[in-house]
Amino acid sequence: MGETHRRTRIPAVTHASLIASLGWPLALMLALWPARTRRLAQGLAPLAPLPALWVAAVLSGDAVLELPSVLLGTRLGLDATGRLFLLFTALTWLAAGLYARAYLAHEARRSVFWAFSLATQAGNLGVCLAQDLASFYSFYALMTFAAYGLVVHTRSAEAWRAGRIYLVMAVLGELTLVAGLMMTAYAAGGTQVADIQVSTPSPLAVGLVTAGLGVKVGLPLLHLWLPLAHPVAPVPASAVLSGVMLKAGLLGWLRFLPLGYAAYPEIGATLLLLGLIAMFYGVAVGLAQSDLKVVLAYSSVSQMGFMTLGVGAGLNAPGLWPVLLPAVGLYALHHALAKSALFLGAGVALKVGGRAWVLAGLALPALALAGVPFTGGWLAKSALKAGLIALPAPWADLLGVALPLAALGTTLLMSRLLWLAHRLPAQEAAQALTPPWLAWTAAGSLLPWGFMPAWPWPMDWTGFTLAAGPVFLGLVLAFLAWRWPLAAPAIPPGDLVVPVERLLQALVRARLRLNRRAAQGR
Amino acid sequence: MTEAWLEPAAWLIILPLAWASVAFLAGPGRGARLAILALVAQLGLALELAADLTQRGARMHAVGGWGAPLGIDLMADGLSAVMLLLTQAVALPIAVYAQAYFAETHHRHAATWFWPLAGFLLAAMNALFLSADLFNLYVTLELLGLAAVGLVAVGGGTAQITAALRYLLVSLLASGGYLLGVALLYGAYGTVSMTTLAPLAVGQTPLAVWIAAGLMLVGLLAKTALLPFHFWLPPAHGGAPAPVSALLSALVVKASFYLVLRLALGPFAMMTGTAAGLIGVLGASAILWGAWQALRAQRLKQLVAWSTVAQLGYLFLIFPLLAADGLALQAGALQVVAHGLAKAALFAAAGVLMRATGRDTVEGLAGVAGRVPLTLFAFGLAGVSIMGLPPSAGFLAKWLLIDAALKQGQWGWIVVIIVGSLLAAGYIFRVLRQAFLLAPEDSHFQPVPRRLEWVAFVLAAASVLLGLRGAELVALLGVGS
Amino acid sequence: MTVNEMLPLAVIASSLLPGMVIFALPEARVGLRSVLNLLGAMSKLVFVILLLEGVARGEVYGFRHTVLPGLDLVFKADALALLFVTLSTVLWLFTTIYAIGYLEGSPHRSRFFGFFSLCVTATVGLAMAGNLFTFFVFYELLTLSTFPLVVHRGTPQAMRGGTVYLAYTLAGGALLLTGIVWLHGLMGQVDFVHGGSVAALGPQATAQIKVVFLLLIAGVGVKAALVPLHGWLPQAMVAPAPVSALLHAVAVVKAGAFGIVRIVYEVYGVEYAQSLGLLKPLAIAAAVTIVWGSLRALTQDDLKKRLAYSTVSQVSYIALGVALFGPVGTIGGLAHLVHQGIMKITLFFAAGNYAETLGVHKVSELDGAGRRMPLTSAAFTIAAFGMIGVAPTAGYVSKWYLGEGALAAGMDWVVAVLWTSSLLNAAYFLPILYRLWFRPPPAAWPAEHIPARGWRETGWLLLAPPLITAAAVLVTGLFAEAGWSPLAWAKLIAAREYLQ
Amino acid sequence: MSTGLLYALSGVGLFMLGAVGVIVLAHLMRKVLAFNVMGSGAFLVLVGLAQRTGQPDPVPQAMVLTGIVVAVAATALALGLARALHARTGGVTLTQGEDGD
Amino acid sequence: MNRFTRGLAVAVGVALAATLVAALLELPAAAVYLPGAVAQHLAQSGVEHPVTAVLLNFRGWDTLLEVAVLLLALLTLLTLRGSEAPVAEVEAEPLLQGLARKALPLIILMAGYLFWAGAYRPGGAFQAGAVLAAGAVLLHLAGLLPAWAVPGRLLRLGLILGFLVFLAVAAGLLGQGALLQYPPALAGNLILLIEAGLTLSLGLVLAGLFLFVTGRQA
Repeated sequence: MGETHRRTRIPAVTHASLIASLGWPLALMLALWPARTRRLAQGLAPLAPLPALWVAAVLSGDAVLELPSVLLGTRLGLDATGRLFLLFTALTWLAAGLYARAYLAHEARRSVFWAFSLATQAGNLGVCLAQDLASFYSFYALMTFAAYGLVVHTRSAEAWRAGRIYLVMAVLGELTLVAGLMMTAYAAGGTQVADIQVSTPSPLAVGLVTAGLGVKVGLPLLHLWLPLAHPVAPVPASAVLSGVMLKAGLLGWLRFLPLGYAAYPEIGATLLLLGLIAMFYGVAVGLAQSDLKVVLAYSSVSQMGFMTLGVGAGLNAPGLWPVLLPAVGLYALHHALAKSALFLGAGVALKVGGRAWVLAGLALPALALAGVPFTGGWLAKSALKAGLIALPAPWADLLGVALPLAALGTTLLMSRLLWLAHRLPAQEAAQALTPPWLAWTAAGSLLPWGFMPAWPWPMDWTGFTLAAGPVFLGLVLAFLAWRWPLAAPAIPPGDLVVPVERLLQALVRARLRLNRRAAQGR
Repeated sequence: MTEAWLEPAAWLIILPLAWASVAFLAGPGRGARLAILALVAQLGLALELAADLTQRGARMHAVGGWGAPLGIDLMADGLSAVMLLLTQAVALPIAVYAQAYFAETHHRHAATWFWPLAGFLLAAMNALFLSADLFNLYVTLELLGLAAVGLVAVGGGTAQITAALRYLLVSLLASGGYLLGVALLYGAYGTVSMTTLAPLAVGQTPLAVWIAAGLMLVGLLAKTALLPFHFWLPPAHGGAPAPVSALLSALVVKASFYLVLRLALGPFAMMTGTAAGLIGVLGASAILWGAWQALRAQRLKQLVAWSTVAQLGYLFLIFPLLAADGLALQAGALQVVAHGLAKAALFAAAGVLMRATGRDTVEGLAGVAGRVPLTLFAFGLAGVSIMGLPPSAGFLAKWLLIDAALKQGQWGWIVVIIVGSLLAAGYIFRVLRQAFLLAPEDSHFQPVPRRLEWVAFVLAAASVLLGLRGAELVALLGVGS
Repeated sequence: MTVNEMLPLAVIASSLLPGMVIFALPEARVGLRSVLNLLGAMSKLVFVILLLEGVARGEVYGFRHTVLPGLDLVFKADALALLFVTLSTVLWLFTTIYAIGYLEGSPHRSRFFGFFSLCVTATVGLAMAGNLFTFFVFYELLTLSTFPLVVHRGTPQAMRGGTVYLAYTLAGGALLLTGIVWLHGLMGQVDFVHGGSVAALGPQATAQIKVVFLLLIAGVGVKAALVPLHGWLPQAMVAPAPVSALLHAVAVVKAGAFGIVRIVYEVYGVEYAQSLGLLKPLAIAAAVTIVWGSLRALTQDDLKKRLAYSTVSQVSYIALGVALFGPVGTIGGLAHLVHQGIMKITLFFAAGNYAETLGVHKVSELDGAGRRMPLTSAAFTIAAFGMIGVAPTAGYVSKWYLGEGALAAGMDWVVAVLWTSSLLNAAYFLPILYRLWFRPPPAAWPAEHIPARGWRETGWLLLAPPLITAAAVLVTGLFAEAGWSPLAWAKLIAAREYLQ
Repeated sequence: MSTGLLYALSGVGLFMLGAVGVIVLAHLMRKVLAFNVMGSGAFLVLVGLAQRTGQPDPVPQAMVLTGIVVAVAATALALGLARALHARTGGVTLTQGEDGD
Repeated sequence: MNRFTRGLAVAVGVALAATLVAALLELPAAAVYLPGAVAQHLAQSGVEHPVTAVLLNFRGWDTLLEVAVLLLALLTLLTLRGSEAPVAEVEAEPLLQGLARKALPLIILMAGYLFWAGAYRPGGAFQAGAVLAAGAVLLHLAGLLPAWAVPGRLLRLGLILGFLVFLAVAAGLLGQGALLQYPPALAGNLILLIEAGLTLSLGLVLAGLFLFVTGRQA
């Protein structure tokens, strides 16, 4: 994961830069408050992730900031996965920030958006740096609650509804996470990540941590908030939401599950199953959507399924974890970059309409997502497949069949996306938006190459055909669907949440009626 | 006997008789000042007597020098010292209170005869606490009874006179019974001196002596207004002017209780032993009935009078618990002192409240807290002692009572004590709550002399602070009994 | 009278004497009264700091005064006492400042501040009590000094609230008295001793000891608002804001919880209580209260009533911490005693500000209050997140230790209780935050008494306390493991408690 | 059955008669008279029992003298109160305050 | 007093009387025999008549308090009198007045004798006072002596003098070692002094009991 010798070693500098990476966004947020410094803060806001970028890129591997008296003994530092996650998180936030400056040029409540986005950004970056569960949970909570501000920014009816569901599920997730972390910390006898990595907490603890973070990752049945929240948020926010914030949940798994140390076959199996379901479920419902951003949201659900597979495999067979970890990391990087590019592109498309150059720009990350050879996606998928193949009996061949099918599904979904983008009417010019988007798309497709676990050369042709075949087949099917459009059933975004919501509302109304009667009765 | 001159016991009786007579001669103005000065001296004498006793133990003073069976003895032991201290300690502030209370014009008439009557009352009490001769006790009881009736009638209204008459009749009946008892005892044993009687009345006693004991105890219970005979107390104590009610409730009823206790510890130990259960039950029902009536009383002084009936019930709870360890006796003594001080404070405060609001009903007190805060604070403090909440002396009494009941395994009394103090909280806070309400617009409050408020506060504070220092009192009680 | 004996008395006198003087002050002397109040608060703080520093060094502070032969009034300023004394002293200082601002121009202030000082005297006395008798004396003194504060407004509802408050607390006092005298009968003077002294009574008295435990806990449970006995707390919300802030969030309610701590640790001894199987029912009662309080809070529209029910639930965390046999649970319980105090007082200050400045009493009227009063709402938000137990706040730390304690004591179901109650906390606090920050303000506030002058949204006397206590919530949360934090002090207590 | 004992027994009878009279009779005047009868009964018992053994005993006689004076004082007081009550209410009984509690 | 309590009182009275009679019938002889002691100390008591000795010496303390009781009764009547009640003038009865004028000196003489005889045979201050009071009442009924209004200073002195003398003597004798401890030599004279004061005051007091009350109330 890149060499460390030329990094700077002076402790004072490392401490200062670690603190700056988190302090700078928060300082900017506070600077938004007084009227005098508001204009300056808004100007600087897009550059908030720079210190974090500096830390990710430049700081030495063993940089650590020990604060024993803070919270339950805080330890901020960089390890391999942390650096990777910090890198693509900071980059995505940077791109979204630049894009947002143009996007919000004439938005009245700009400072409110920037305040919430800076808070979320601080939380997100903090999550990557946290080396102990208390500070991890602090930043995780900051990110979650601040993101609510982004989700409800447009103040529309759907935004409030999405925000409400998001908050309810987020709180449930967090509390379950805390309970899980309690049990894990009890088993590990300490709150540091290092202790937890080598501990064997009870299956219940692992289950709770998985479920708690599963809400953020969007495991099936826990994903209900995702397709509602991402579309209603402003474009740069949804880019970040889908791109990096989901990865915070994943990072939580990597930190607080004893991956590569203890085997939890049942939980591993369920995760693998859930991953599979997510992959196909996301595609199926996504195809039935007509809104561009909802499709992208469902594509995120499906793509997160891939990473869940990786973690599930890790739990199932700890021996494979050294191979799987870089693969999952790479996949996370690729998905973050591709998905955020797609979202930013969708933003441009919504403004400019389905022009050819926009479709082309969108096609690049779409193909990467589908895993076309020589794209980031392909690298990530092949790395992941290499790990998954080594799984014990039932899973290996099941995945062997499932992964190509999934690639096919994604291709179909991406074509659906492009077709929808193509039909968009042109509304207004959006010159300011395109440069940051295009630059980001280009960077996004090149960066995974930098983190390739193993150089795929010399290519074994069987792997190549396995990767290219499904994509080709997908394009053919898309072409056929385009020619004879068949009526797809209209599933409302958020699918299962609608019945659950109706049930809850009925319950609350009953309670209030009971209350009123009790009040009159007294 | 060289320091016979300084014999505190003798002077404690002579002095009040003297200033009562001089007050009769001198009239209310100078009479009041003389009374207060004399009471200060009496308090000093009582303190000196108490100190003397703790060093040298109980002491006899044979009047006329003839000694027990023939002459009359004045005996001063721990119990009588405590009662003397209480009497002087309550009388002095109440005298100061009365001087200001009667200074008003429309009380002119009552003031002329208040001081001699009060003087004789206090003299009678001191004589009663010191006397060790049953017939002499009869005379002091009569002196006390008539003085109390006189004080009740000082108010002059029809209600007061009816109450005085009823009180007089009950008192005379009771004294009559007591006298017959003394006559039977004299007939049986040939002497009325308690010290000589005590050894005789032990063992196989004739039926006449049992009847005598019964008559005397019932007579004294009637004078202490225990439950079946309580009906005269509320109108008498409720109707009288504030300083009079204070003296009556705090001291007079305690004198006959003291006598019952003295007889129960002395000659009639066996008789009271058998009747202890009945007396206890009567006490318990007095607690509940008195408190229940107090909760329903409309007029403020009726409420406080009914509270006396209830609190006296506590005093009679100690009889079934009297045992060697003396816990019940200590509880009784502390309850007497605590109730004496607190009840005097309550009546003093009630007097101020009624004068401030111009009305005597509890409802009429709305909003008075703003006008006379010190009196409300005094009422509250005295209420704390009546309720038996810490840190008051009343609480120590309840603590010892419960402790004694626990040690003897008689659980029933504890329930009564607890319920009693909760009911007491009920009627005390009923008044406080009323006072804390916002004053209705039309209410106007007369100014009240500050001295009245300060007397109420001093008495209440004494009752509470005694709660922090009960050791001396208990030590004094232990002398000679 | 050595210095070690003088100091505890000085702490008590430093609020008793000003209180007495204030009682006698005529109503108009506002300046002098405020000076006296603040002087009392400051001097008490100084004495407490001296005590803290001394006890940390291992000094022993105590004072004994015989009331009756075999019955002493004992003061003992040990580590456990100082935890509660420091909390009430610090919060009394802020609440006094707040009350001076809050009661500007209202009648009967001499009476109010007099009883206010008496109440703190009772709380401090109760904390430093060295035996059950002294504890009971100040326990009842607390009831008496809080009643006039609850009924301060003099309105009929205030009276009803006061009566209910009295009925509960006096009944509780009666139970406690019976228990104490019973124990006194069994084993003479009951002094607070590390590891408890009841075990010495031997096996034949266990039946009685269990009944006495029930009586003691029920008596103290009234003030700690354990479920069946909590009815008075929501009713007592008729009191003015500073009263609800100090009394029903800190002094009175904590006195009950503190009583439970004293009884379990220093009368019965936690091992002995555990061996008698007394801790499990206490844990269950606390758990039921936690969930029940939160459930009731959900449907309350009156802001202070909702906070009251939340107090009912939060205080039982302390009882839960006590019932979790083992040092970690104790640390959690004791830390929560301080943390909950700071958080809850901030909420009440904020609620008082809304009522005093905008005339807002109901949750439904809180729309857009965040825009009109951003600083107060920020304080409210921090404290609300603390109550839910979100990470960097003090609430998270104490819930964390409670969870760990539960696991250490093998009572895993307690973690589920913590999960449910945190969820319910979120369920009744987040809607308030939603209304504060995300809803548009109404055309006109119900009764806007104090106009906003720039960033000073209300009187600075009303604004400063909530901000300081909100900052304290963050600081005690963030720097929980620091040497001087309440958590560290709780660890010191637990160490001493379990060492002996 | 010495004469003294006879006097004592008759004294008991008088006492009971007087005591019941005070309780039962309504008219105040009758009550006072009954009180005096009761007093005399008690004095008779006191002296009679002392006489049982032959020659008279001066101590009870002195006591009786004192008792008589006290009875006089009490009677005068009762009559004075009764007159005052009569002057104010015109009634000669304690009727209006009869409810007892 | 409803019928039930009336019946109850009678029943209890009768039952009590019966038990008392039974008790008295088998009452054993008294353990202590006081007359012997009285006789033995009679010499130092200062008077020959044992009853007076007991009354004024052995149990003099009772007598002192007893006078106070009388004073107390008077005081209470004074409070009831009300200072403003008018004094009613009494219509003259010529026949009765004549008889009264003749009887007065005899009454005073009789009182003097009774006072003096007290020391040797039954008599003494109380009997003499009673006779004097009777004389005063007779004069009032005859219309020669009006009812008394609020007592003036002199009358008050008269009323209280006897008691004060007795008190002063009692206190004075403290020097001898105890209250009322007459030195045997002076006992007789002191008792005489006390008796004299008492006769005067008791006469006035007993008269007052009647005369303060008789005036027609306003």
